[in-house]
Formats: sequence, structure tokens, C-alpha cells
Amino acid sequence: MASHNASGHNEEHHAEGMYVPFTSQREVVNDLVTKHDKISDKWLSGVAAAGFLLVLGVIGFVMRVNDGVSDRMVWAYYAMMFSFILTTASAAPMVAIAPRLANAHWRRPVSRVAELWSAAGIFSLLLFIPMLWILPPLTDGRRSLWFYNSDDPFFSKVPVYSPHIWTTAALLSLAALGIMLLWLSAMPDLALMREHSTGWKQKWSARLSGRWIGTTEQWNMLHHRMGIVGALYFMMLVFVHYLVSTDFLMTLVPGWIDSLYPLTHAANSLQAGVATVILTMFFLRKFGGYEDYFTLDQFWAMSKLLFALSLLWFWFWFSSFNVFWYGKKPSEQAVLKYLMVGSYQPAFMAGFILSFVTPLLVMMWNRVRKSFWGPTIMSVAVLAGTFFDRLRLYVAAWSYPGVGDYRVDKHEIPFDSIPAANMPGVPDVLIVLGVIGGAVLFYLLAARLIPPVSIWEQKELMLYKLHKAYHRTEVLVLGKPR
Amino acid sequence: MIPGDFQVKKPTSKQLAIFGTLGVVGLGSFVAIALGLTWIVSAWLGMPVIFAHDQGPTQPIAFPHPTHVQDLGLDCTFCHRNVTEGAAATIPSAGLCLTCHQVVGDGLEQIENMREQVADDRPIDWVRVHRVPDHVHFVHEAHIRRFSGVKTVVEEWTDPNEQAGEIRLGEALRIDPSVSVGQTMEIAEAQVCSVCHGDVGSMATVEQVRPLKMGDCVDCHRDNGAPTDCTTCHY
Amino acid sequence: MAENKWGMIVDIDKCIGCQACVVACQSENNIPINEEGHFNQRRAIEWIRIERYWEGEFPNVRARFVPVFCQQCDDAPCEPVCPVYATYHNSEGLNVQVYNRCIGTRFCANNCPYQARFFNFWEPEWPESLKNQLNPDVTVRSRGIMEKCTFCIQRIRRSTREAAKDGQEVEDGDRGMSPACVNACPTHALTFGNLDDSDSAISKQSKEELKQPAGSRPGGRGYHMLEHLGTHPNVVYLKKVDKTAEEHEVHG
Amino acid sequence: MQEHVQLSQKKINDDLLAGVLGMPKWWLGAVGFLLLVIATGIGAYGYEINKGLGVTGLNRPVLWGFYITNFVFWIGISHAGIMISAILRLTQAEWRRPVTRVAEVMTIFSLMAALSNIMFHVGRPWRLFWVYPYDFSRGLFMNIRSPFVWDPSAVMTYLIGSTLFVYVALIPDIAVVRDRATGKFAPKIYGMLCLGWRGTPRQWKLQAIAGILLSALVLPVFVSVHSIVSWDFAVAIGVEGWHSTIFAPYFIIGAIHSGVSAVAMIMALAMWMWKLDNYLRPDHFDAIGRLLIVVATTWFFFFFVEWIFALYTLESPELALRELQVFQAPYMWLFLAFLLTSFFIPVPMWLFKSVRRSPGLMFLSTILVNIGMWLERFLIIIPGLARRQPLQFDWGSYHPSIVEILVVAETFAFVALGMLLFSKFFPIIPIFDMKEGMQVREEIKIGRRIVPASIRETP
Repeated sequence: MASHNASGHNEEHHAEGMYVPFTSQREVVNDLVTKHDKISDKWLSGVAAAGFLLVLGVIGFVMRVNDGVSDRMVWAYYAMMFSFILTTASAAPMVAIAPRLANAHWRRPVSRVAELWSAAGIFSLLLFIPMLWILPPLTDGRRSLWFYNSDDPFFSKVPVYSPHIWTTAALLSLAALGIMLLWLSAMPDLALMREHSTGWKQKWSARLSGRWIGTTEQWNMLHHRMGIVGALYFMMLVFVHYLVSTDFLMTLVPGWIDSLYPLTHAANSLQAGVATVILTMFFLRKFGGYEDYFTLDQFWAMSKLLFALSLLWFWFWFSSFNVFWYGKKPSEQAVLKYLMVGSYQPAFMAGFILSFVTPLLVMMWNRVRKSFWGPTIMSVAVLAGTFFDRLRLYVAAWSYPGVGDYRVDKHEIPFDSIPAANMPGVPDVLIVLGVIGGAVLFYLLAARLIPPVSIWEQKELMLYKLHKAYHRTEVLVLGKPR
Repeated sequence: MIPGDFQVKKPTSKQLAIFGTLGVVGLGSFVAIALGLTWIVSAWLGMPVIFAHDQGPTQPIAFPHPTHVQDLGLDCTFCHRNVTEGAAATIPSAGLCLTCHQVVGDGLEQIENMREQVADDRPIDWVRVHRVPDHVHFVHEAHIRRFSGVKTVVEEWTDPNEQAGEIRLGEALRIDPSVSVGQTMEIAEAQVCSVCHGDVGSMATVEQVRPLKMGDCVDCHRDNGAPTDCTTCHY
Repeated sequence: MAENKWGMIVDIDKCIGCQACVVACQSENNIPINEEGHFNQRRAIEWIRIERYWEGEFPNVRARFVPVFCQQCDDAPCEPVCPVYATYHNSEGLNVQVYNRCIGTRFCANNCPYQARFFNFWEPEWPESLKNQLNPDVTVRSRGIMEKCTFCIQRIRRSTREAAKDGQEVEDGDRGMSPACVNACPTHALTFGNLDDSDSAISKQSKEELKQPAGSRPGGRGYHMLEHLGTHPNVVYLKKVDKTAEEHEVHG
Repeated sequence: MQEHVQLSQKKINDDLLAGVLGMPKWWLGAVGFLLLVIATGIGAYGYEINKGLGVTGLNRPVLWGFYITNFVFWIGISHAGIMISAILRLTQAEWRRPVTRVAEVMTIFSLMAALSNIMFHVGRPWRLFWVYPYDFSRGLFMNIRSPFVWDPSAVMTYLIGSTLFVYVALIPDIAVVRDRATGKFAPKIYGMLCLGWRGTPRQWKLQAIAGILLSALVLPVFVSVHSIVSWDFAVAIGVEGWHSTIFAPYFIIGAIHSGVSAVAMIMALAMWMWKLDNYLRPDHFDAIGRLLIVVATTWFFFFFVEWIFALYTLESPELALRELQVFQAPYMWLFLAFLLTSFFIPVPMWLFKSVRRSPGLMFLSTILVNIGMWLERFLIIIPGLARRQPLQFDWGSYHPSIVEILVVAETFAFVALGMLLFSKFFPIIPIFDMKEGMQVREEIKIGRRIVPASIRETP
């Protein structure tokens, strides 16, 4: 990128490079507030499309409800979509939290994009409600991490619905923390909107922004709280993945005792979260009119993250695969056969190729990473890969017929035969589409309420960067507080 | 050194004394480490040395193989009788020697010695020339059985002593002076021996001509389709 | 030559726990004498051992015996972990231990669920009087290497060779071809033979005894030790026939 | 930042080369003492080779003991080097500058120590080379299915990679030493080692590229090494407590925990011994302390998950093992000590800024962590083997013999000696990096607040 002159920004270069080509904070505020105040046709059509998909999903859901809740198998795709939203949308705010804690400047326009996804966390909460009926209680012969075991005098006192209770509590707190994070980080922007916007927006932002006037004390408090809420969100996210992957997956398949899997589930979700944010960034750049903010630097930095997390995908997968495969225990081999090479092999291969092989081969080139189309296409691949990976795990686990096999023998029971794959029916397809549409709808609506690019973080960047002559060249001086 | 860049203070005598003591300690430790390493090396070297691949040893009685094999035409199996029967080829007992030497060879010093030893009931301390380690079970019988009667083409003889190389089956046949190169011959029992032992019949002192290391065995096994499973020899 | 797959049947019903097999093995295979000190150090070497399980309360105590030795597993957990191929599966279905290749990482012993592998912590020693009774057909193992039951492979080798000399193929029990423990067992609790030879006594018996119960008909008495680990042993155990035996299988 | 000390280039040279060109009083003494420890260790090892492994406390079924524990420990320590320097270099964290070399050098010596532990461990070390592919005449190859073949390959790759990594970063500093060294041979030797470094722009560029490339390439190796070490245990089905899929990441995070702690520990030592107060500032300890909180908590979560799943299996051998670890002496006490030292004492300490900024307290807490992490490996390996499991006919425990203790002490002395020797012959804080840091360091005034900043090239 060409060097900046101290006198003003250069119109020709503003599309690329790291730092937004505005010289004064006022310019930034004006730009962002106007952009946000305008209701564009693209946004409206997006809402319409997402709403249509959601309606389809509701139709699919109603069709499923007719099948009743006693047969877990018909709900397999629903469970998978719940996990998919949890994996993508709920993990996306991590992209705001981690770089903010690491004080990386490139994250400034990205963090709000990521945080807004916690609005979709509410949607995942809605999705979870029916699952409370579908999930088998512990009396079904299934074990839980809460050690339900009827022989044992202590653990037999554990409530039969304890997994439900734990998971509900964790999901609620995750959603609450997400909203709290969003609200906290939006507070200075809401205050700005209070000052600069008009109409209902001003009213609503006035109510939400509290008494924010931007005193040093308030700022310090804000940073402090965002740090704590962010850390808590991360912990809760890991915990939710831990609960979901054990109670929704492992306890349903006999012999599947893979201690790494909860962490794999969480790590995969971070990867999918990054992909979600990249894709959102792309849409905001392309259709939202924010091309000044989502520049090559954001895409570059995010694609590095995506690349690293794709490598991590393989490492986590291989770590558990190697132990199961090498050990040759029949029970573990049966699990591998069921989940990887058996009925769900195509889904596994699709997940493996899209989540790991393609990102590895494509994103190892810096030219791809440092572009707009490269990371975007790769995030689509990663999201599709995550979709297939979740499909083969959740659908497989929920379609496994005999949960009760677990009860007697302390040794894991190998499968006698590998059940066939559970193919999606029409309601399942509708549910898949509807859930995706619903999450997008929630996002679009939330983006209407709160600016999708954080204004105060842009302003802050203005303070921390400085162009300065240095010997015969000009350099950028970047401040790092703390 | 750039002048004034930094200064190294001169040590006081007290410091010198401390340094001296510590230096001695350090030096002593070096010596100790050297000794320790020597000990480790000696432990390695102390492992039984197996392969005696050099000059043939002097035997208590200078048994002339050429006289018996080349001049008298005795077969290897005449004396090493177990070679077609069992694992070990066996050194003949002195009794076997005496079947002839009771009457043959009066006045020859070596034979007198031998008779004397037998008379005194003293065993003859033959020095073993060919030896494989304890964990190798070489069975003479199986090898002789495998190769005797095999038809092969006689090859040019290469002196194993010069080349320290291998003797191939076809070469072994050249020990028989009556055959010529290129002719197809059937291998006799005694000729199989020379594949590994060389032309012992012409050796005044017997020496090892083939390395008899594992690679040598394995090559031959592979060439002849013999099993190369470890437990063929090691158990 | 017919394929061989050596196997063993252990009839627990016949085992009286006399330890004759242990002694026979010890002397056949040049295993150092296990003195008290070795046991106290917990470094004794027993290629075959009699596991003893007590049942019942004091006056009515009953002992059960299970001879345990290397199960010559087809999917042996010890094999893949050896870095130098000192243990591997050979073409005769034996899980062999190559002493001179072993470097003594002891990984195989850790990974053996049957506890059938032993490490030479010391250089073996015998009293002077016993040195001449060492078996020349068996390697004397030095310190620092693993060892275990070989199914008396030296006997298998000798018998096959002798049979080949006569132009024949070796059969069960032919030319003394049985491990020392089998020969020594006074109650014939141990049977050795070729599992791949459909005519051999052992293959018939193991097929019969391993039969799964079908319908109302009971299955055989046979089972593999620690079957759930999927090691596919070549040793078949036959349950004790008395009524209480079912309660006490040698599962973990 | 207030505590930041701006130093002139001359001052940096003087301070950082003082140890190399001069000789502190304690140096010979320390070296002598360490050599003595090493000598006894080697003597003990010689005794072990001569007599056999019977001289150790190993027995059936505890066939792996102190040596393997120590091996895993040192591999763990070695991880911090690359972790700190490669990751921080790639993310351009400013505080890395004085820390990187300590960490990298520690990697090299602890890897050597780890490799030597394999040698101590095996029954016939003189045949150890068989795990490398050499033996073609016999038609024998090593068994590539064995984790014990993956191990040395990965460790050797890591050792070579990290040596190169250190060396590349060392070249400009060697050149500085070359220009200042006196005597007959020293300048010549340094001259050869610095590969004709003249500090031309091209050379700097190449050096920077090499450094970044090596960082990126060494990182996957770093992950693979400890994963493989964990698979020594996890892939085996013979030992209940080991067969767990979480082992690879769990070992990695544990390694980072112990390794970063060791870096902090050595930083404090280096600061005291070589008087580097101007370079290793409280905020370096602060940064490491904050990193450690994150690492330790993550590690603890992995530990927790591992335990939960062990109990979740409800298998009797697994439960018996956990009972042995937690409720039976002596493991009970070791377990308690392990929990306290590796997590429950240090982490609350680090939560306080005053602790993080005090080298003395950081030294203390990180020593605790390392004791705890050594115990962690011990508690994974030994009770796992000593458990009561099916067909286990020998019950008992394991007590290390004096030989093992001496040999283990030797590895510690070896690493310490290596660090001492290195810091005597090469600057232990990268001179060029420090100077660069001084150059790019800036401050930005925002209102009344002054924020530390650094100079970047205009993108």
C-alpha cells in the first residue's frame, strides 16, 4: 500500500491495506452511522430470503413433530443442525474475543461482525427446546458423564434428567454471556447512535447505552468487563461443547469413549467460527458497502487463523484416530467403522477433504491467503466440511438403535453389525434449510439494531496509529496499550 | 578488543585460590567423566567378540588337510561324520585318527604327539576356527542335504583369500581338479562344504574364508529361496 | 509343505496345578533358576506360570489353576510396538522373539495384556553343577533383553528337519514335537498341534469347543483369554466343567 | 512504559558481552560442581551397563520408571523454546526479544538430555542404533509401526530444526563477538562460526527470512514431537490408564506448561547470574506470567477431561488405577503434591500482578510447576504400570535405586552445564534483537496517557 500523506487520505488507495483511510474520527463516525441508518434493498431481500427459509424449516419441523418424539432416529438431522449452529454461530464471537485479548489491531472492524453472531445464540437456544423431549433420559440405559449407574448407591441418586439440566443451564449461560458481550462492546456505539441517529434508533440506543459518556473510568471498566465476559464466554463455549459432544454423541454410541472428542468438537467449532466470520465479512464488503473497513489485512489475518485451525483439525482428528486405530480393540474398531469407514464414509470423506485437505493445499499459498476470494471460498469449504462432519457424527449417533446395550457389562460392547446410514427425508432437508435461514435472519436483524462495524474501535485505532518520518522513509507507529 | 569497551578485573589472591580449587575440582571431574566413558566403552568391548576372521590359528597338532584330502583323497565326511546327520559337523575323536595312525605315520613328530596324548588320556585341545554365536543355530545337515546332488554350472575359481569374497556354488565344483569351467556338474556332499569353508583341502592351516556374518547367511538364503524368517536360525 | 499354525488347548478341567509344566519349561529353555531373591525383586522369569485363584471361605477353600503363557496372538499388541522387529509374527502363526535383535525397550511387555513377557534384568547365572545341563538348542539370553514362551520352537525346528530328512511332513506329537510343558503334563491338560491341519486332533477339538451355542444346544467349553481385547490368541482354554466354574472365568 | 529502559548500543554490547569476554567469579565453581554431578551420573550409568538393568529399581510390572519419566519431562521442557520464540516471532510480540534465546538454547540441551534418557532406559544401549535405518546387509529395517521409531525420528528432526533456528538467530551476535574477542584462536573460531557476517542489508534480509521460515517449519515438528511421545503410551492397550485419546494434546499443553515455566525460571537465574536487570524487566515476567495463567488453566482443563473420561468408562482396572493414584500411599502424597505444585499454588499466585512482576516469586512458582509436572509424568507412568490388573501376578511398587537417581540428576546437571557453557561462549540475550527492539520502540501520547508503541514498516 502506498504511503499516507499527513495531509489527507488518498482516494485511490483506500480499497486495500490495513488501516481505514480516514484521517479524522469525525469522518469515521459519519461514515459508519450513515451506512447503518440506511435500510438497503439488499438487506431487505436478505431478510426476505432468510425468512422464507425459516418458514420452510418450520414446515419441516411440524412434519417431524407428527412423527413423535419417541423415535430418536427421525430427529437425527435436527440434532445435527442444532450442533451446526452451535459450532458456527456460537463460536464466531471467539474471533472477537481472542484477538481483542491479544490486542491485535487488525481485529477492529472484525470484532463486531463476530459478536453479532451471538444473536444467533438465542436461536440455538430456541432450537434446543424440542431436544429436551427428544433426548433420552438416563433411565433409558444410557450412561452420562454424571455417572448414572443404577448399581451404585451414590450415583443412583443423580437425577435422571441431569444431562438435560446441565446442558440447558450451560446453553442459557452461553447465550446470556454472548448477548452481554455484544451489549458491552456496543455500548460506546449505542451512545454514538444516541447522539447521531434519528427516529426509533435513537430511542432504542438511548435506552440501551445507559449513562455512557465515555469517561476514563467508564472506558477502563468497559475493557475490564469485556475481558472477563470474553474469557467466561470462551470457558462456557468449551464447556457447552464438552456437554453436547458427550451427552448428544458419545453416550449414544456404545464403546465410544474418546476423551479428546469434547476438545475436538470445540476446536472444530473455532475453525467453523472463523469461517463464518470471514464469510460474513465478505458479504458485508460485497453487499453491505463496508469495503473501506474489510480490507485485505482483515482477510489476510483471518485466513491465517483459518489455516492454522484447519491444521489443528487434522491434529485433533488424527490424535484420536491413531489411538483407536492402533490399539485394535474390537470395541474401538467398531466405533471407527461406524463413524468413519462404514455407512457414513462419504460424509466423513467430504468433511475430511473440505475441512482439512482443501484448506491445507490451497491456503498454504500466501497469495491465496492475501486475497478476498481465497479466504472466502475456503470458508465456504470449511463450513461445508463442518456440515458434513457434524452430519456423520450426529446422524450416526442419533441413528444408532440400541442405546440400552450399554448397561450391563463393564467392558465396551462391540457392534454386532454396522447399522446403515440414515438418509435425509424431505422434512430433514427443510429443517436444514430452515435452521440456516433462521440463524441468518437473526443475524440480519441484529445487524439492523447495532452497527456491524464497531465505531469506537475504529476511532481508537486512529489514536493508536501514527505516521512518522524515519530516516529516509516513512514508517507506521502502532501503539499497544498495557 | 576495542579499547575501553569493557574491563576485566584482575582477581584478588583470595579469588585466585578459590578459582584454583574449583579448577582442580573441575579437572578432576573431567578425568572422572573420561573414566566413566571408558568404563562404558569397556563394557561394550567386553561383550563377547565373535568373529575371528584373520589368520588361521596354530593347532596343538598341525593336522595337514592337504595330505589327507588332496594326496589321499579322503572325503570331508570321512572324518567330520556328523555333518550329514546333525547340526554340528564335529571334530573327529582321536580314536578315529588312530584307526589309521595306529600303524601309519610312525616317526612323524605330530603323530607321535598325538599318540602320546591319547595314551595319556589327554583330550586334544583343537582350536575352533569356524564359530557362530550362541544365538545362531546353524545346522550342517540341512545345508548339505539341500545342495548335494544339485546340478550347476562350474564357474571360474576366484581365490577367496585374495578377494575375501564369497564362494558361489559353481565355484565350489572347481575344487575337483578333473572338471572344467562351463561344464554342468552335480555337487557332491563334500563339495557343499567348500561353499562356506573354502578349499580346506588345500589349506595347510585352516582359516576362515567367508565372513560368516548374518548378511552373508541372509544373502545366500535369499538367493536359494531358503526361509529368511528370523526363527530359521535364531531361537 | 502344508501351512502350519501352531496352537495349544489348555483344559482347565484337567489342570491340577502341579507345576510340572513350569519345571519342564524352566529346564528346557535355559531359564535361570528363580531364587527367592528374584521373586523378592519381582524379576523372576517364568515362561509359563500357574495362576491360582482361591474360592470360598476358610475351611471350604478351593483353588483353581490357570496356566498362563504367551498366547501367540494373531493380532499381538506386543508386535507393532517393537521398534526393531525383535518380535513379530512368523509364517507359522508364532509370535516369535528374536533375542539378538532385541534392544530392551520393554515396550512389548507393557503392551502385553497377558503379562507373558519377561525382561532379563541380570546376566543369567547357573550353579556350576547345572551348567552342563543347559540346552544347546536354546540361546542363553544375556542381560537387557526380553524373552517369553516360544512354544519350544527348537523342538518344532528339530522335528520338522528330521521329518524332512526322511522326506515326510511333521505331524502332531511326531518325533517328540511338543513343547516341554505338554510333554511334562501328567494329566494331559495341554494339547499342542497344528490348527491349520484340519485332520489334527487340536483343530478338531478347538473347532468343537469354540462352537457358539446354537438354539437349545450348548456350545463348547472353549474360550480365548481376554477376548474383548481382540488379540486373537492361538491358545484355547477350556472351562472347568463343574457347576461353580461359570462364576469364575478368567476374565478381568 | 515507565519501566522501559532505553539503552545505547554500546551499553548493550558491554552488558551482554561481559559474560562472554569476561569470566564471573562463580562460573568455574558452578561448572566444576556440575561436572562432578555429571561424572557421578556417568559412573552410575557405567555401572548399570556393566551389571544390567537390575541395578535400577525397575521390576515386573513396573518396567518403565524414572528414565522414561525423565525423558517425557525433558521433551516437555524442550517445547517452550520453540513455542515462545516461534509463536511470538510470528505474531511479532515485542516482549519476546530478550527471552527467545534462553528458551531456544534450553530446547536444544533438554532435547539432548531427553535423547540420553532413552539410552539409559534400554536394555542394550549399544544396539540402540538399530532403530535407525541402516542395516541393509541383513535385510532388516526398523519397524516403522512402532512409536519408538517415530520418537527418535521426531526428536532428531526437532533437534536439528531447533539447532538451526538458534544458529540463524545467533549469527549476527557471533559476528559482534568476533569483532571483540581477543587471543589467538577465539576471533578465528568466532569468525568461522559467523559465516562471514558483515551486516549487509542482503544478509539481514536473508537472516530474517530464514528465521521466519524456520519458525513456521519448526512449529509442526514441535507439535508432532510430543504427540508422538504421548503415543508411546496412548496407543498401547496393555496399560489401562494410558489408552486415552486425549493424550497427544494433553501432553502438548502439559509440555508448554512446564516449558514456559522453565523459561521463566531460567530467565530469573540468568538475570541474577549475568546481571541482566536492564534487559529482563519485570514486564517480561509479567507477560510470561499471564501466558502461564492461560496455559495452566487450559492444561488443567485437559487434565480434568482426562480424569472424567477415565472414570466415565467405569472399567474396574481403570477405576482401580485412579484409586491407586489418589487414595493410596505413596502415590496419594505425590498426587497431592502434584496438584498443589502444578496448579493450585502457582496459578493463584500469578493472578496477582505483584507476583508476576517479581522475578524471585516467579522463580519460586515456576520451580514448583516443574516439580509438579515431573510428578505428573511419574504419576501417569508408574501407577499405570503398578496397577492391579487382570493377570497381574506380581503386585508391588517401584522405588528408584541410587543409580537411577544419580543418572536423573546427571541429566539436570547436563542441561544446566550446557546452558552455562553456552552463555559463556555466546551472548544469552540476542544482542541484535535487543538493538532492533530499541530502534523500533516508540511511544504515543494520547491525551495525558503515554502508550508504548512500535515502529512497523508501512504496509
